[in-house]
Amino acid sequence: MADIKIDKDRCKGCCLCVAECPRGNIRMAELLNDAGQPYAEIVDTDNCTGCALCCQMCPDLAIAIGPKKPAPDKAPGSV
Amino acid sequence: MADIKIDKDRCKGCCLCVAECPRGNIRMAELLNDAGQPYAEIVDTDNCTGCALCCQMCPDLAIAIGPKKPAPDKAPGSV
Amino acid sequence: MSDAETVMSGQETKIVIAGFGGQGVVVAGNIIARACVIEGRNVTGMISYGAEMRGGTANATVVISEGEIASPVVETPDMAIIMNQPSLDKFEPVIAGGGLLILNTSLVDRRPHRDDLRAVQIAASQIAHELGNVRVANIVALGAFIRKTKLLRPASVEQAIADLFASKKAALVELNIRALNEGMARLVEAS
Amino acid sequence: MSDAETVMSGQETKIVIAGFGGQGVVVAGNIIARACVIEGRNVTGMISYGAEMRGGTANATVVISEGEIASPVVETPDMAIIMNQPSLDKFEPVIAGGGLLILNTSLVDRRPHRDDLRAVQIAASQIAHELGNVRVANIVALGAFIRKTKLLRPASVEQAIADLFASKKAALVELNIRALNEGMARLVEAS
Amino acid sequence: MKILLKGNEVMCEAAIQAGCRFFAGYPITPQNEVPEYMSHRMPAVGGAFVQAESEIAAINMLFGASAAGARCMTSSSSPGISLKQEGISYITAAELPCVIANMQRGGPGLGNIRASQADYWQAVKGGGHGDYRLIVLGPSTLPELYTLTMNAFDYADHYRNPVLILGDGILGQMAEPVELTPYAPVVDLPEKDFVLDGCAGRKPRVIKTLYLRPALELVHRNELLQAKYDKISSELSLFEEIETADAELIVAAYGITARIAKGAVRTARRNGLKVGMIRPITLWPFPEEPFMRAARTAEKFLVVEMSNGQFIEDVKLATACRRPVEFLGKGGGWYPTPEAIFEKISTMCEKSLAD
Amino acid sequence: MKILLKGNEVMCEAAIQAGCRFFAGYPITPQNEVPEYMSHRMPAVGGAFVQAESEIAAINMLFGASAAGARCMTSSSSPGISLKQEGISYITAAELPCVIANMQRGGPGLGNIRASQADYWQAVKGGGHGDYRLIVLGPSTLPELYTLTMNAFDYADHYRNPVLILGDGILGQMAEPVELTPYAPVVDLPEKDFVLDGCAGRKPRVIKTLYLRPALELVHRNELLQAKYDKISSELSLFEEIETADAELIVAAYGITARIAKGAVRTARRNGLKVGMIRPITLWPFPEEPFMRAARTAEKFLVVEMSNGQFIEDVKLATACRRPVEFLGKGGGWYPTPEAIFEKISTMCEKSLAD
Amino acid sequence: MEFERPTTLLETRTHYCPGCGHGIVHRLVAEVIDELGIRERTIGTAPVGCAVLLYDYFNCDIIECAHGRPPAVATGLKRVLPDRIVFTYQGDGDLAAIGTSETIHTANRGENITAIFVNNAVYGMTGGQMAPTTLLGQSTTTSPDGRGLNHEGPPLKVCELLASLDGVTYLERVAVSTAKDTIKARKAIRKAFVNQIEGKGYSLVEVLSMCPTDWKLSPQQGVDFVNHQMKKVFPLGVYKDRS
Amino acid sequence: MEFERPTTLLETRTHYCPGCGHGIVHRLVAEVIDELGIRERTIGTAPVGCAVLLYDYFNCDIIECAHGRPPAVATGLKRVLPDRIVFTYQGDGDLAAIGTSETIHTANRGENITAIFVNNAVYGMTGGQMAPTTLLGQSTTTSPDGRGLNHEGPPLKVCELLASLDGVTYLERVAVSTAKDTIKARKAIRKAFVNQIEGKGYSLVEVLSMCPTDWKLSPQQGVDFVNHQMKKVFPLGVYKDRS
Ligand SMILES: Cc1ncc(C[n+]2csc(CCOP(=O)(O)OP(=O)(O)O)c2C)c(N)n1
Ligand SMILES: Cc1ncc(C[n+]2csc(CCOP(=O)(O)OP(=O)(O)O)c2C)c(N)n1
Ligand code: SF4
Ligand code: SF4
Ligand code: SF4
Ligand code: SF4
Ligand code: SF4
Ligand code: SF4
Ligand SMILES: [Mg+2]
Ligand SMILES: [Mg+2]
Repeated sequence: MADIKIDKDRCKGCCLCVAECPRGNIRMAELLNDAGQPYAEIVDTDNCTGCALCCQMCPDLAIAIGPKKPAPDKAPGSV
Repeated sequence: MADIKIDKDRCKGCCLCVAECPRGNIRMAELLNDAGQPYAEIVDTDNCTGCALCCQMCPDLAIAIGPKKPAPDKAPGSV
Repeated sequence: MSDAETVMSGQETKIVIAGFGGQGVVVAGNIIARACVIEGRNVTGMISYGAEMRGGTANATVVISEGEIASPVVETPDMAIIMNQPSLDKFEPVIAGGGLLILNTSLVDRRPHRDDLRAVQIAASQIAHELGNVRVANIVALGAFIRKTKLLRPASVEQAIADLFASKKAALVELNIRALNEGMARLVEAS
Repeated sequence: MSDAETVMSGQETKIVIAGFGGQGVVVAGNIIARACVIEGRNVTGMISYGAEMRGGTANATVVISEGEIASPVVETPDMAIIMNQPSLDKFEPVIAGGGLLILNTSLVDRRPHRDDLRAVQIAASQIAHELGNVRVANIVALGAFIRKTKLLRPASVEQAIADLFASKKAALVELNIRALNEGMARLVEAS
Repeated sequence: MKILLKGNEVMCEAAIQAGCRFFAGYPITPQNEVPEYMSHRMPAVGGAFVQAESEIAAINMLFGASAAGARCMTSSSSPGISLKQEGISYITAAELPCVIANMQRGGPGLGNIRASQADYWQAVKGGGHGDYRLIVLGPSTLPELYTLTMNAFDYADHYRNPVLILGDGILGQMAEPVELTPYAPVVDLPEKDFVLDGCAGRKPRVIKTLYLRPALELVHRNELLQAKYDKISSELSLFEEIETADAELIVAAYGITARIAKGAVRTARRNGLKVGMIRPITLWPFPEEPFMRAARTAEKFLVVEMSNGQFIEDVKLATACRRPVEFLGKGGGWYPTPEAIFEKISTMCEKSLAD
Repeated sequence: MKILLKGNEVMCEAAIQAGCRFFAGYPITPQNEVPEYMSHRMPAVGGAFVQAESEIAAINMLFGASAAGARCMTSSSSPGISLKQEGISYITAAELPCVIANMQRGGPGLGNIRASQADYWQAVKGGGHGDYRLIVLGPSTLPELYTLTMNAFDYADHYRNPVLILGDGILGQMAEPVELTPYAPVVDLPEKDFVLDGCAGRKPRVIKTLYLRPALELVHRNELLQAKYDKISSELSLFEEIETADAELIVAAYGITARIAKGAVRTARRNGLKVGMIRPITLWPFPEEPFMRAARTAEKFLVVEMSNGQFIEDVKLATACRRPVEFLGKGGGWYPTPEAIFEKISTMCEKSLAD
Repeated sequence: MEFERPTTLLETRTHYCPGCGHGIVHRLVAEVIDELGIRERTIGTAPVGCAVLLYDYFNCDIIECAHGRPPAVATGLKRVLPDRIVFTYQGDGDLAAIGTSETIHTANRGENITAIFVNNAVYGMTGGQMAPTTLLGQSTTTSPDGRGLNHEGPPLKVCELLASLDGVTYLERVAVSTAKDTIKARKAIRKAFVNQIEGKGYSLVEVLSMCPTDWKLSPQQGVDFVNHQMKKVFPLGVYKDRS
Repeated sequence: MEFERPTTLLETRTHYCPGCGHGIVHRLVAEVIDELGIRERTIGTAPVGCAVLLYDYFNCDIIECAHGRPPAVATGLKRVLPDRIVFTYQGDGDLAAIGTSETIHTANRGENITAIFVNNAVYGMTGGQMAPTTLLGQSTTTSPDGRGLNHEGPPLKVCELLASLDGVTYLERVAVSTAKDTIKARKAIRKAFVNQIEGKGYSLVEVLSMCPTDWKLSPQQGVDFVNHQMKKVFPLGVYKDRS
């Protein structure tokens, strides 16, 4: 699970992220955004690996992934 | 022997023909031509093979070789 | 002021059609101008490609006149076909007093602020969607426009549509004519 | 008319130096002009690169004046240093009446046709050849010129030569000054 | 039958009707419809269309195409026309006929893509080097654009001189019904005895602009060119006059601006103001005669142009500065409305009354 | 100490003295000494010399060099200057200071390599597109060329505007003794707050000439430019007047032609003819004041220029066409002699007496 | 993995069409500038083309150049300020048509600059005319029947062309039509900037990019066009590396 | 062997300097035109450069073009008159500096013309400035200390550059600095014309040629310079042949 967000007003609805997500985790919303364009949305945040392939493809930098929360089960300094 | 002629008024005295003649058969005349330039002259027409290398090199088309006179010792049709 | 009066009030009638790029505003303007030619009237048309490049709104303007047309450039339209909200925001302030708005209520979510304008509503995108192709919303709005203004004969407009799509499929002509008729039928006078 | 008169007759003295490309006419013009600067006189110099490109004749012109110089372009020279036959053919017709010719008899094989011109002869190329470098023929002729005209002080000319060749070998300066002196010594008044 | 076309298309169609069979151009807004239209129409009529790699290549392709005897054309807008200036000077020096269109946009620099008339000086005085003249036409409506474009090819051939169509973004982009009348030459067309098509059966020909020998050969060449320009000046002077006879105020404008100004002049007359208008159609040669005439009778002039003041100088010169000339204009994509012009006219007329 | 240099070299040395540290150019006669001189002097003073692949590249290199804050220069002659017209329009639109020299040669086309003044219109009216102005200087002697070249950099920086030195083949090729006085600025030099050198410690800067939004932004931009041009016009007007006070005939000429004409005017005075002369040094802004003044007192004007008549239009406008203006001039490499000008003056004075 | 907007890119929404490749290329360039910490000493040149508004998006000094002339402008900038980082950003019309000469000579002089060349096989800004890089058979508004070998010639291959120049340091062709390509493209762009920082001379990265609007395709079809058509004609890879 | 003046060459004495290569190249082109019998349907374009007076020497139709633009002019001519033979004759400044763009695009469009490119590593006509093809270390009036890799870049190799263009038919580099070279050069020029006659597209022959004057060398030293210096940097040979 990753801290992924799509900025709907930045999205221009090109769908390139949709095709790129290996987990089929992005779809187009039913509505239009304020600019009158369709926009993408994450289907399920929990299903997102944070691979950022969608971000790599988005021409409008509409997708951001926040910093990984330190995995609680790993003690600092381990490995 | 070839029917070679250097047009002294066309010659600009560059000497390129002199260097090119395999028989050393061209030299620069002592005088200047009407344009005030030194010019090349054939040392010995009889010594010229008509190879035309000098002509190939002359930037001013100052050297002409006339048509070969049919060699009198060869009967027409032979080889 | 009656509709007919509007037409006659100035020598020239100035129309703008505005919307997103892709909403066919240029095609709508083209059809109006062609219908004028068919009716033998003086007309000029123009695409205002001014400030916008990619993205943003597009608009086409048409000037119709019984006399010589001075400027093909429209600064204060008498009538506007407004296909989306940003276009309403942009054009409402410049419409001539007493001017007419045809509003595509599918994408325009407010009524005009000015009270010296008249407005007609048509759910153009919605109706187009019902007709099977959202891209004919422009023609639906156009239907409402000619029904309201009586500026052009429906037959001329149909002819213009037929001419314009002549090189394309016949089905397209038919679809557009259906859209035109729907528009004429389903306009709603704004209160 | 005496030589001094010639100089004073007009406000400006116009000189041309003409010959084949490679005969150093530009250098000669340059030396005259530099000598003028040394003497604090007004001077302009110019290379007429006009019609000729490659090949053909070259010429340099110098205008000397005690007052302001109007045109640096010389159309009717008062004096000419003629380094070869074609230059005589070219310039003889345009020299001002009473003008002076310095003729390099090594390469000029006729006397002037006009009888209103004065001429001085110097076998410049020949003398230069004797001096060991045919390229200083220009300086030899220049020597004859300054001797005849008294337009410039020999010391200024020597200084100009020294300045011009400053960056080159000292031997070159020396050779040129020898050429200058030879020219001054060996001019022949034409009959 | 009238058909509805954009100005850029009207111009293309006129060119093709007039027998233009070579077009080279490079895209630039607001004239992109020109190469686009030519790219399909030109091959269809057996001509050649070349999308050049630059405006410079395009004008030099015309140099060749015209030398080869073809009626030929290029088109661009302001920055692109600036790039053609060297080529234009050459082509004029070589006396090669061709037609060049400038659909002016806002400048200077990249500017914008609105309409403008700020390349007037470049067109009529010469943006290139040396003393040369283009015949410059300033169409005001699309029907006129259609006719003048056809005529342009005739003038070019008749005088062996490039003709520049000085349009603007509005003229190129607007649509208007136009009757596509068939082409008929308006001047006689001399045989093209300069054409380079191989010297079979004749002496080789040379087209050149270098004149080195004798030294004054180029001066002589210039004299010949000037004599031609004098001839053109004396023969070619197109203009429209509207109610100038009794006018106290004369509006001077050309191109699309004149069209707009005409509306204002009509309104002024309807309002009882004694206003007339002179609209030069040939911008070079500048039609001096109607201006000189008007300078005798009218009190003042108003120049309207879409620039910060270029055309106005020719109006002043043509009227020998005899009458005051006021100005309404701005550069950078500004255009006047009939209302604004009418307002200016009214103010000027009121002032006159007050005087 | 005076030293003897060719005009082209004088100009270069002045540029270097004035702190020019970037030069880009492409060879063309009669200004080849300029890139040649710069190719060794520029590196010697720590500047950059680039032999550009074309005149277009050269002017655009200046666009960059000026943006980077350097005093910079390019030079060419007529055909090459035509090629720079787009760049000149851009650089003026962007208000980037730089100095451009045109050592004019005979045109149009390839023409010849004699001297000419037939690029006057191109220089002062604008050979590029849009409403813009270059400050144009017309030096007449080499000492003046030296001074004006140094000043040119100052005007350019002061007004953030390109300055064009309008010379000609004679001026470039002739040699004359010149005193290489040290550089001292003649106007104050504002800090260059437009320079692009990376945005460390400040906001990023943009240099651009495109103005799209709002629609009239470019019109506004033009207004600002025009205001600047008005300011320059009101502040900068250089000219030389010779015995105009009581003159019946005024000779108007600039550059090398004025130098030659001066000789004729002196001779005329010696011959008792009441002749004066006005020599504009700034060709834009055109010094109107002395002309207006002279138009009140003198009877007629004589314009001498090495072209078929370009500068003459500005003289007519500056005198409001009040007095007859006669013309002595030709294009294509013709130049006048003092004698020819004197003859023309005499004829005109005789005619006056006859009148 | 974290994915944030680079600071070199302003917040402004771009004017590009949906699915346009310019947005991706902008991000990559901005990320590299961020990563190398050179924003405050970088000067970019904006082309005339759809990317003309570069300065509305990039948070560094930018100069907008005449069409085709960015290499000359960059030369002027860099010669005056050799320790600043100068990059050009150009379309195929800008770089390979009107600016051919400037590109070749700037490259061959080995000017120490970085060129980002966005090849979308069409003139985007002016509405879809044929570009030098338009594919054979591709129809555009000025090649309505598809570009033909006979009259228009084959597409111009810029990397291949420049590869023969001895003055050039680094040439690579990349794409932004898949996420993987995009990641590779970033590496190439990084290298092109690092070369400049290290004074190694002229580097150019050609980026195959989408112009769905002028191709008259949907964004997805645009991506397919790059992947299936363009890459065949313009093979990806390093064309020169003397760094 | 017979050696006569070709009829395509007029009797006029040329204005070229002693030992200048242009005279030889003129002869070769004229001989080929004679041999192919195409004089009466040939149109030549004169460049701006020392060969500007081509029309004073060639006995066929000639058009003098603006500096660098002969390829564009030739394109115009050939498109209008496809059955005529059109050739350009250009120097290195003309073809490889100011005319770079025209050369590349005309070549890549595959215009069916013949280009004769006289590379003498210097601007002859204007008095010896650096050309794109000037050798490293060669001093000229604008590279007084010799062309340097750092500021001027290496010499531009035109055949190598054009070889990458798919539109080009035939490229060969020859010389006229020995009689043998001259004979080979003639063959190459012949082929370049035959290609055009057969409608095969763009052919260019680069001829290494002497400019003793601007090299400040004697004619003999000029020949040596080509043979020992230029040929090393510009290897002779066929660079492309799709004919
Ligand atoms: C001198 C000049 N010629 C033409 C134009 C018009 N123009 C603007 S952008 C452009 C081409 C854009 O194509 P490209 O460089 O490929 O960039 P893209 O928009 O595709 O990214 C052209 C021809 C111009 N502005 N200036
Ligand atoms: C636009 C323009 N720029 C520059 C020139 C000046 N010019 C004339 S010939 C020439 C270069 C000649 O060199 P090249 O092409 O190599 O021919 P060459 O004389 O060496 O045979 C130049 C720069 C010009 N005439 N026009
Ligand atoms: S980060 Fe990866 S998994 Fe998550 S939405 Fe994007 S592409 Fe899909
Ligand atoms: S790629 Fe970006 S712009 Fe396109 S749909 Fe996805 S989020 Fe929206
Ligand atoms: S033809 Fe041959 S042998 Fe005769 S002179 Fe010439 S080079 Fe020498
Ligand atoms: S090569 Fe020709 S020009 Fe040169 S010296 Fe020999 S004959 Fe004379
Ligand atoms: S036209 Fe093409 S290149 Fe331009 S913004 Fe749209 S998709 Fe991008
Ligand atoms: S300068 Fe050079 S190229 Fe020109 S004619 Fe002389 S030798 Fe030949
Ligand atoms: Mg593109
Ligand atoms: Mg050369």
